[in-house]
Amino acid sequence: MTTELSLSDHAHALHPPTSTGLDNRKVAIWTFIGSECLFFASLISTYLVYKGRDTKGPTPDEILQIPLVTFGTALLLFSSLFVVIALNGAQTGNRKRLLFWLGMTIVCGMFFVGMQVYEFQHFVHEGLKLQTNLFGASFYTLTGFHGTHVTIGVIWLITVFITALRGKLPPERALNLEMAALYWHFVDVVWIVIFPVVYLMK
Amino acid sequence: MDSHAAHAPEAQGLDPHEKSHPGPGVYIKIGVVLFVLTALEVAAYEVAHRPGSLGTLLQPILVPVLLLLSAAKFALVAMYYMHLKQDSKLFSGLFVFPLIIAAVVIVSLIALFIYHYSYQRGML
Amino acid sequence: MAFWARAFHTARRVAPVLLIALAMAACGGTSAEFPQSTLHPKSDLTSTIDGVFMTTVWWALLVFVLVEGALLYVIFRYRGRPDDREPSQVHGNTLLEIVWTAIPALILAMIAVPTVRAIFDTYEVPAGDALEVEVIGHQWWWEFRYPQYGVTTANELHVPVGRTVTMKMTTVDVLHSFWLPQLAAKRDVFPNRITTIWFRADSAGYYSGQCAEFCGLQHARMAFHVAAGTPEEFDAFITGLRRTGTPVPADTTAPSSPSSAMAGITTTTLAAQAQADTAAARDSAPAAAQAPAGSGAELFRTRGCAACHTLDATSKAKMVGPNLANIGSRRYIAAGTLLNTDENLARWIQDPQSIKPGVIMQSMGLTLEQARSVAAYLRTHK
Amino acid sequence: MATSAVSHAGHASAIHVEKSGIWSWITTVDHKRIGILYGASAFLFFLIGGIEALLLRIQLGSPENTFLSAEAYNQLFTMHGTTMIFLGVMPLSAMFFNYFIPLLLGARDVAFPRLNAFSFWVFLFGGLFLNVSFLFNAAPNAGWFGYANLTSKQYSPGLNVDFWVIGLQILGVSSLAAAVNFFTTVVNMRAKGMKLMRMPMFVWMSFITQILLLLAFPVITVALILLMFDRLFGTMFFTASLGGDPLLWQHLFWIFGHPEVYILILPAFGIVSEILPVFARKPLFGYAAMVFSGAFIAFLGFGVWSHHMFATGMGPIADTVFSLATMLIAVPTGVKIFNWIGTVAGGSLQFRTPLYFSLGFIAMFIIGGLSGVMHASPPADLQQTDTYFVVAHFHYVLFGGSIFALTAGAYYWWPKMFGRMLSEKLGKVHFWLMFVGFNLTFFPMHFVGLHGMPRRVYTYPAGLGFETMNQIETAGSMVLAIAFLVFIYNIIQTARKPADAPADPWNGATLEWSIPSPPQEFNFAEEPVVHSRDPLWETKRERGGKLPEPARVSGAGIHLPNPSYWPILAALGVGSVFVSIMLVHTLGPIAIAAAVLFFFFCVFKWAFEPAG
Ligand code: HEA
Ligand code: HEA
Ligand code: HEC
Ligand code: CUA
Ligand SMILES: [Cu+2]
Repeated sequence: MTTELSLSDHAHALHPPTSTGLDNRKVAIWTFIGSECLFFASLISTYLVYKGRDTKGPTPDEILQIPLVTFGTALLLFSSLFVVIALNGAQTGNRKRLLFWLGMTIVCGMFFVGMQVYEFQHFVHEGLKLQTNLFGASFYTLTGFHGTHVTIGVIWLITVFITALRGKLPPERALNLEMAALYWHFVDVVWIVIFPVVYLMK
Repeated sequence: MDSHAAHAPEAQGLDPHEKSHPGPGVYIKIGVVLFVLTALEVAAYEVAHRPGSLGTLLQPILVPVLLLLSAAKFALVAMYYMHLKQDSKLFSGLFVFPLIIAAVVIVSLIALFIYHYSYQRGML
Repeated sequence: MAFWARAFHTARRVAPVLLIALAMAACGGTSAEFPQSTLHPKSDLTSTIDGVFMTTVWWALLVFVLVEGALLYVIFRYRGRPDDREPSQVHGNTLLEIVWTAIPALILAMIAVPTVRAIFDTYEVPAGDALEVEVIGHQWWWEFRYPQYGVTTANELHVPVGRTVTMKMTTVDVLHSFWLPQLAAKRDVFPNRITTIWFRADSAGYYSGQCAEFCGLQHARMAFHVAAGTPEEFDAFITGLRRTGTPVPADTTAPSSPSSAMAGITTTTLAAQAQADTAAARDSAPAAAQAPAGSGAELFRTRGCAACHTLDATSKAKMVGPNLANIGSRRYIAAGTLLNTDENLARWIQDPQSIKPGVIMQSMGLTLEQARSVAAYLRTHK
Repeated sequence: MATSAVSHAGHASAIHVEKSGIWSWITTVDHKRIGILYGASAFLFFLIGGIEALLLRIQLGSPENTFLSAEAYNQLFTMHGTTMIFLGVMPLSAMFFNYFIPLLLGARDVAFPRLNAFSFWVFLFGGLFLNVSFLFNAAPNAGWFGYANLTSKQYSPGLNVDFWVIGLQILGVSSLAAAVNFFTTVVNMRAKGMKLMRMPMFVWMSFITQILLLLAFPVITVALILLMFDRLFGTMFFTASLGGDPLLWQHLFWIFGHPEVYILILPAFGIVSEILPVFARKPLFGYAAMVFSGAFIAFLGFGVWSHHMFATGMGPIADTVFSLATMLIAVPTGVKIFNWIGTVAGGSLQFRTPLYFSLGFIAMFIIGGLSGVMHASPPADLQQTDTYFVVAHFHYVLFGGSIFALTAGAYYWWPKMFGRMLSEKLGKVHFWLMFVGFNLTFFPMHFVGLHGMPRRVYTYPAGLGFETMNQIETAGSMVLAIAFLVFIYNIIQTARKPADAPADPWNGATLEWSIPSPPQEFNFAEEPVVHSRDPLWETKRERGGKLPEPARVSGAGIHLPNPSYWPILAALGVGSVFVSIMLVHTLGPIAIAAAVLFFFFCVFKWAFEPAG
């Protein structure tokens, strides 16, 4: 119990008898996700409002390339699938399923971050920096903050992975993974929006 | 006041017990659909940017098509992977209400900027 | 307890009377007492606005009296003693709930209808031969250009009574807001955007206005004035300004393209242009070039004034400082900061920083004597 | 814990002794102590904001005054607005959330006690950080809504705006963490039988406030991030010459800003809705209507933001839409006012200090609301915006509204929090001074505004007719200062008296009055069960009169969370992350990395710490 991975102080109760019967932590993470919707909405609005208002290039047309990012998108989608399978493993006490798919999720997440780092470097090389024009500023800010979320998600998943590895993630505590998984899915759905809006509608 | 305040979960309009989540089979099926939808998105993009009759046909409706496809993906992930379909309605509310506000914000900001800008153009 | 309750009662009864008395006293002022008041409209636009405003005032007053009255009534009617029996435990009343949802909604409709009409009215520029003015905000003064006449002035705008004035407005630096309470209400100005407002003055007068958007250190001292006169007076004013320039070739006397000063505004800021144009202006500088040494004219030319100011109202240059072509006749200097007396003008020229700290114009190291002669020279530019 | 009902006898570590000493406050996770910490620091910040206001008023007392320089004035009014809103009213509301949401719900604590402590410390550091700027003579000076592009590096080269950008982001972290916590608390920590529609109105309004916080704060966070990038990393989000648009700042700010004003007023509505029934001895009139009107106000609050931007000339259609939406808010607000009047009507009013302030609140808020409706008419607002008429409006709703209600709440709940009754006599002196001073200060602003005085001017010339009214306003603000001195005197006097307040001094209706004053650390020795909206009245009625004074019990076996110093360290981590970003050009990116690592370290220690 002392190594419960959560910000909760009610960790001792496995099924805390709350008013709704729902776990506090699950309510909290959903609340937080709801709040994050507005965060990304504001960033996406900024990107869209400024679209096409640059005073100089490079423009999205000249810079954005579809193949690499499609690969990244697929990675993120698959990782979403993997983590939900891992969660199933955690909930059903299937340790092997849990560890393997959680590991795969983390790998996908890392690859996505790697893809983004590579992509950013490539764009900078092509002459698009944060300071180059409005497109650069709003593109890097939007995708960069998404990338930051992915990174935090990866770190979170790794800590859960370590707990699981040490055998401290029995089915009763599957919520510890579920919270991270929900966050991870959210980061994925944000990308589901960003990908067409930024890359395919350029 | 009640002395034996044993605290059972109460219904209060919400599901006291979450229905059990589907298994990997369902997840994989959804995963396949997601993959296909993504492929469709990219395909739509490619076609619309190629010369040819299909391309010219698709060009004007590319944006709505992409939005639809991505909305479908979004809904699938939220409903199945995030278990909104089975879990308490409270969670759906916690997600959908902010989403509505977020959508309203995005749409009205874009509309306001276009309107403001074109309005000023008109005055020139 | 009883004392306080009684005090409470009396105060409650007297307070609204006092408030209303104060209200009447304050509203009853004249435009001489309150020269910048919004309550004394002097144009068709501000009259429209005043009409809507007064509608809201009367309805608000009605609501105020009724609701505060009801509140006071229940407070006095239902004051209790500690040993009172428990009052009957009413939980609500659906009919009442509906009534007090519906009545405010109706009142709001009474406000909303004239409001919406006025919104569209105020945006609709009346047709006809309008005087065009370009307004450019600077930290912390106002530039006014008359594209139809090819002249520029600052801080004091002259308009003819009875003719529609349409204004296109922008800024070279931060946001400002053009506020001319009696004639034109208020419109913000933005870099790289053009906002508009229009009005038709219905009586002659000297009106005061002020920047209403916080724009930095000296936002408080960014006033301006509008002199509305007869069409003849206006023509004389324009003619006077046109004479300040070097002789103008005949063909440019025709009204020039309306958007001259605004041209290209969406791609480059005026601030950037100002740098480039200053140099050009310096070449076409004042006729004071041959002025005797030590005179005001000579000092003006040699002490760097001309880098930021021009004395030529027809100059198209975008200068850092106000156009001084008619500085001799303006009532105020430095955006309403000082009355334009000889002494004040000299003081300003000698040390503007002590008068309006942070102002872009630096103290140019003139002695008071020198400043006086520059002032005297400027005084001749009417 | 709050949810475990039956005591586990023999749980050695769980016998509660009152803890004291600074360390116990630093590591506390008790929602009541955190509430007091919030209250004390917010009141201090409020006094600072008030002193700033007094300085402003002295400067404006006469035309062409030179008491303050332009620069000092601009810093002071910016800090006054920022302080009052973010460090005064919001955390004062948070004090009541902290202390009373769990008590009103019948819970032993909030959902996440350590997160709660974290929120407080982040708030405190953010507030201190903002005020430290005075020491560098670099206090924020671009107004509380910091319109771009004045805030760009080009026009505000100093650190002033950096302090503001960073300070507000720190405070945002605090607000969001707290909002998640209280939202969860209300959803999940209600006593048995407390259905949603049985929750006390204060809990309801606070609950809606949390939703507003959750949805509004991310938007200003993004706006601040954009501005921060512009200032620190050379982007051009608000640089017009490079295509950026200062108007975007205004939209983002007010998408946050308008909901923010309801964040400031809804808790006040809740407090008054608790007090009126108790002192009218009669239940709240139209409970359901009160709940729905509150929710409707909040919902509409997201669709009216551009009424702060009528002067930008958005075009007739946009003006019309925002104008009508704004006016619509008067309807649910009116419903609230009328239901309060309906609560009083037919009652047996007990004229105690909390009632005075509550009635004063209603009377004054109506005035502020009505001037709000006048702003909602865009043509009329073209004359009013950025004048003292607006200043009058928002002080009537903020001071006449929020501050009056929060003061009412302070008098009402003081005995519960400190076990001592504030003096009624001084309370009433306080009320009348505040009532008179408030109206003297802010009522003339309506006229001086309509007569043409713009806001945010450090001085004004003689001859425009502003002199007399400004003098009255300045005199009024001195009366207000005396009113607060009386309040402070009252607090000090009360603190000297023995702690002998009864558990239920006002014949209260809600659960907090069923436990000793001040409550013991575990709040409820036994978890309450609720059968109606006014549970305590119901119990008293059943038992035929007053309840016996509840005994203090040992609380043996009641499970409470352990104190922890990780929240304050994590808060320090948050602060250092932001400060290192602000100083990135001096300290370099390594500092940011170090700060982030430190923060993560604290979070891990926290996450793996035994919760108790
Ligand atoms: C507690 C905070 C608070 C509250 C509750 C409100 C409430 C309202 N506000 Fe206010 N407002 C502010 C705080 C608040 N405001 C602040 C801080 C600013 C300035 C920011 C800045 O620029 O610095 C501002 C500015 C502001 C503006 C912009 C002014 C400008 O800059 O030009 C407008 C414009 O529409 C406005 C409108 C309203 C309206 C319609 C309401 C309504 O919600 C009021 C509803 C209430 C009533 C109407 C009274 C009770 C109702 C009845 C008795 C029923 C019957 C009534 C009728 C039929 C009319 N407010
Ligand atoms: C809740 C919010 C709130 C509150 C309570 C107040 C309270 C007061 N405000 Fe407020 N004010 C704002 C929010 C608030 N204000 C905002 C948002 C702005 C806009 C800022 C901007 O434009 O950016 C503003 C702007 C503003 C202006 C306009 C400035 C300008 O535009 O140039 C003025 C001018 O008179 C003013 C005055 C006052 C006064 C006199 C009080 C008084 O009520 C204060 C009463 C308090 C006291 C008098 C303190 C008592 C202190 C003591 C007794 C000392 C004790 C000392 C020790 C123990 C050490 N305020
Ligand atoms: C760096 C540019 C600069 C220089 C050099 C400069 N000025 Fe100015 N001047 C300004 C600006 C900017 C203002 C407007 C100040 C304000 O009101 O905020 C101004 C205002 C004035 C005014 C008042 C104008 C009005 O419309 O009210 C006068 C008169 C004046 N300057 C005279 C001079 C003289 C004489 C000199 C030389 C000794 C001089 N200036 C040098 C920039 C300059
Ligand atoms: Cu220009 Cu204020
Ligand atoms: Cu608002």
